[in-house]
Amino acid sequence: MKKKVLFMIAILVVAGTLWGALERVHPFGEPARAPMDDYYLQNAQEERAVNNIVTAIVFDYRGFDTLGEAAVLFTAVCSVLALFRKGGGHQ
Amino acid sequence: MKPLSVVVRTICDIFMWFMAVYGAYIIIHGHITPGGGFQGGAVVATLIAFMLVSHGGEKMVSFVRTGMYSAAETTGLLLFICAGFFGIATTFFYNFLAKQGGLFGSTVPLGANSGVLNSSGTIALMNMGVGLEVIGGLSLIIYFMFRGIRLHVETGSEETGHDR
Amino acid sequence: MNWQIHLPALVLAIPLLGAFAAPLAGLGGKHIRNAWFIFISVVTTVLTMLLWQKVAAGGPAVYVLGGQAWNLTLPSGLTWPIRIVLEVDAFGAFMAVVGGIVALAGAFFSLRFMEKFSGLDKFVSLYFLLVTGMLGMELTGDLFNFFVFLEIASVASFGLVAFWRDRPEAVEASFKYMVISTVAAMMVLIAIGFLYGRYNAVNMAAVGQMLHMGYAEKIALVFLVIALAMKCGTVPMHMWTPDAYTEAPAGVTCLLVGVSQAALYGLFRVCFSLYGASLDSVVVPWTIIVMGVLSMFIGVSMAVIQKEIKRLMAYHSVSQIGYILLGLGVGLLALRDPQAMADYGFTAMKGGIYHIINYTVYKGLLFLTAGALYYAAGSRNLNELGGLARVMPQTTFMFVIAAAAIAGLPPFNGFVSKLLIYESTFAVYPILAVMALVTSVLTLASFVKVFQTAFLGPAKAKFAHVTEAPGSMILGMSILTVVIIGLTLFPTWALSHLVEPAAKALVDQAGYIAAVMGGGL
Amino acid sequence: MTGNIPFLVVGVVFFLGLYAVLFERNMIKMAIGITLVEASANLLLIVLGYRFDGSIPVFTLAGEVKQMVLPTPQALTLTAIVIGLATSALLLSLIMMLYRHYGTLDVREIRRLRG
Repeated sequence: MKKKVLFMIAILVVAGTLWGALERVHPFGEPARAPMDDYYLQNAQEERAVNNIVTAIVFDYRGFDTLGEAAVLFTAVCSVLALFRKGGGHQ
Repeated sequence: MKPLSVVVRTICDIFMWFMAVYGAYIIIHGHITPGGGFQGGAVVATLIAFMLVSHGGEKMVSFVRTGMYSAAETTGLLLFICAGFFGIATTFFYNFLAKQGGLFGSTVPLGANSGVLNSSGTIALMNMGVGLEVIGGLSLIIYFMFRGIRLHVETGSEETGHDR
Repeated sequence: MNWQIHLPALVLAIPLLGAFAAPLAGLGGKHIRNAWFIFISVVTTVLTMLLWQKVAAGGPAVYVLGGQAWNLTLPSGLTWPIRIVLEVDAFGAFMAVVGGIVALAGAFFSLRFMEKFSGLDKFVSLYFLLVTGMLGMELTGDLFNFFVFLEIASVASFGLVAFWRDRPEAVEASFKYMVISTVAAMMVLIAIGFLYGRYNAVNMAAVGQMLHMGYAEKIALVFLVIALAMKCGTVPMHMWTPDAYTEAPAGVTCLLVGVSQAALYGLFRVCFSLYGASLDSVVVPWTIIVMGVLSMFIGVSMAVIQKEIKRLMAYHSVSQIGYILLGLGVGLLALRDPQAMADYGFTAMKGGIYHIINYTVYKGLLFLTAGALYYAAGSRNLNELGGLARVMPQTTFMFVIAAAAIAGLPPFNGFVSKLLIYESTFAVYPILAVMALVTSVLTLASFVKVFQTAFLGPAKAKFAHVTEAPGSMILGMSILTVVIIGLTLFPTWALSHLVEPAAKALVDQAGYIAAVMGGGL
Repeated sequence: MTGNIPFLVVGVVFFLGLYAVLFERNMIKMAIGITLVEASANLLLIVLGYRFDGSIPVFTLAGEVKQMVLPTPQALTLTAIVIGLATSALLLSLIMMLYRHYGTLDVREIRRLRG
């Protein structure tokens, strides 16, 4: 029990450190400057004829990431299928 | 898994098709409303999970044709990467359909509007590709993980490398 | 304008297409699938070499994915990139060539090695995805894209390590690797989040240009260094390395060596190109040096006592990673001091980078020869093996070459890179060079032991039926042997054409940034 | 100070996940820990992208919009979520496989590989 309490205190201390680091990133809710995101918000609709800015980023501006993400899902499917395949054994 | 009561089964039989249609809606309208291929695909793939929970494993295993889902997955992925390859006249992944007037080629008014379905170029195409892939992939994961529970009963052959 | 401008994207897209279409090829039967496997591997390797040639001739190559033009990194009037930019400088192209070579060798080897098992469509898909992940990490110029490729490589390697799923050890190794690797990847993501929050950019060059060392940046650096060191298997976090390398099929182990190099590449890209000049304290270089020395020493001392041949080699790879970390850590230490850089820093960097190609090639070859032994004799236990030189002369020959190279015997390529590392680290702290020498001696000792027990000695009746490994496996091994012999015969060419441009590109943070940001601002 | 509570939540969730990964003995709980770490990373990205009074970055039927929240973190999070899902599926499959081989979920008893 005592050990667990000590762990909790340690965790809170380290979490506080991370909190401190995050506070120095920028205050919550007030990003200091966001040139890239403002560019998307202002121009994506015109450039790519799309209403949903997030989709514009996911499939156009950062489309290659999404290809990679689809590849990760495909990888997981392949791995699960390989794990639970019906063993052919020695052909 | 054992089947649940008749009430649950009936409700599920009806509502899982609504789920499928709703998922398809999310996929197709990915460039207009919140959502997209992944989200819609995940919604459609819950159909298999519904089936597994309500009707039990036997029914699900007999219902699912893995070949079909594999085909959907591969088709979706190839559609996605080919949509990228077709743009290579400019750059790989170039959105060659947007604002060209043809398929998915109309423009949208700026600012808040009610949305144009036939817009956004390859974005819509890729949404559909990813949607197909996610439907196939997640259904296959659910199916194979369920079948994995019983795998040791089904198979006797071992694949342990070259030494045993 | 020609098709070569699209090379950086094609190098990633072709193996990805290969992976996605592998289920289709699998429908056509065994021969079509094998042909597809070899075809895509060869094409990928050729493309990486063309890319290297292009970069060597024309400087850093950039490629804007989905942009209006391939080189339009900054759309009109902007001072930050808005799209994913692939950026390949000499170091990245060098790493891609190394990765391409081991991928090809592993593919040829796996053809016969995996033949009798089921699920080979999945194997081919996963193999290509692993290749894609490795090459993607080495070619991308975008932090989040790096994370995505890191995940592709990780998830594919979990699947491949556990491919012999009826082997409890394989699944266990995969699970261990997965726990460590996923936590590491999430730490990378959190660090990327920090940098994104500070600078509103995820492009490495853009972040590198704006970076000012602060508290949040320091935490991000700590996260990145810890996570990537975990991924490449240095000592405090090396638990997964021997397990995963031992249990993966041999062709995959050969590729996993390349993947660990990609994580190492990420580590140095972060230290040199992302932080670079703003890295004002000596804490990070010394951390890397200490990790390197510990890896060298602990890795080799664990290796000496191993009984299983692949596990022994896996511990040696922990120790060899230590050499690379030592060399490049010394280079990082000298980064802010031009005098020190000229005196010993650049030599150390050359040694470290030369050791990357040497290590990948001979370690890949060693794992392949171990796989050939395992395939032919059906055992990996050194106490059981013996007298195999008579029946497997070609494998023995290649094993001797690789073992001599890893031990750093004078004419071989391992000697050159180790000599560069000894020379330069001696100038920093003689004890480092002494540790490296001791490690080298112990490496030699343990490979002499392997050679003697497995290949020499009286022929055992148990292995009377053993024959030489099949042709495609020999072909896979001989690709790597040819590379080793080439590097041995032409060390000066390799140093001046392969290694020196890579080392220069790694040091040149301004050049890396200018390739994307256009030198303006 | 108190306005930054979301950042504290990120830190707490991250280290709870890390605690579970490091000290739990049940593999399922380790898997939960890993998903917690993933959740904290996703939460961090979302939190970084929030702007006070910002609406979602979708123009369809948006009405009068003053400003929108940053869209990039949302796109990054979508990618990270799917990656996390893929990893969890594979992790659970591996645990199923381990359970079949060893007959236990206790990670201390799964140690054939050592030394």
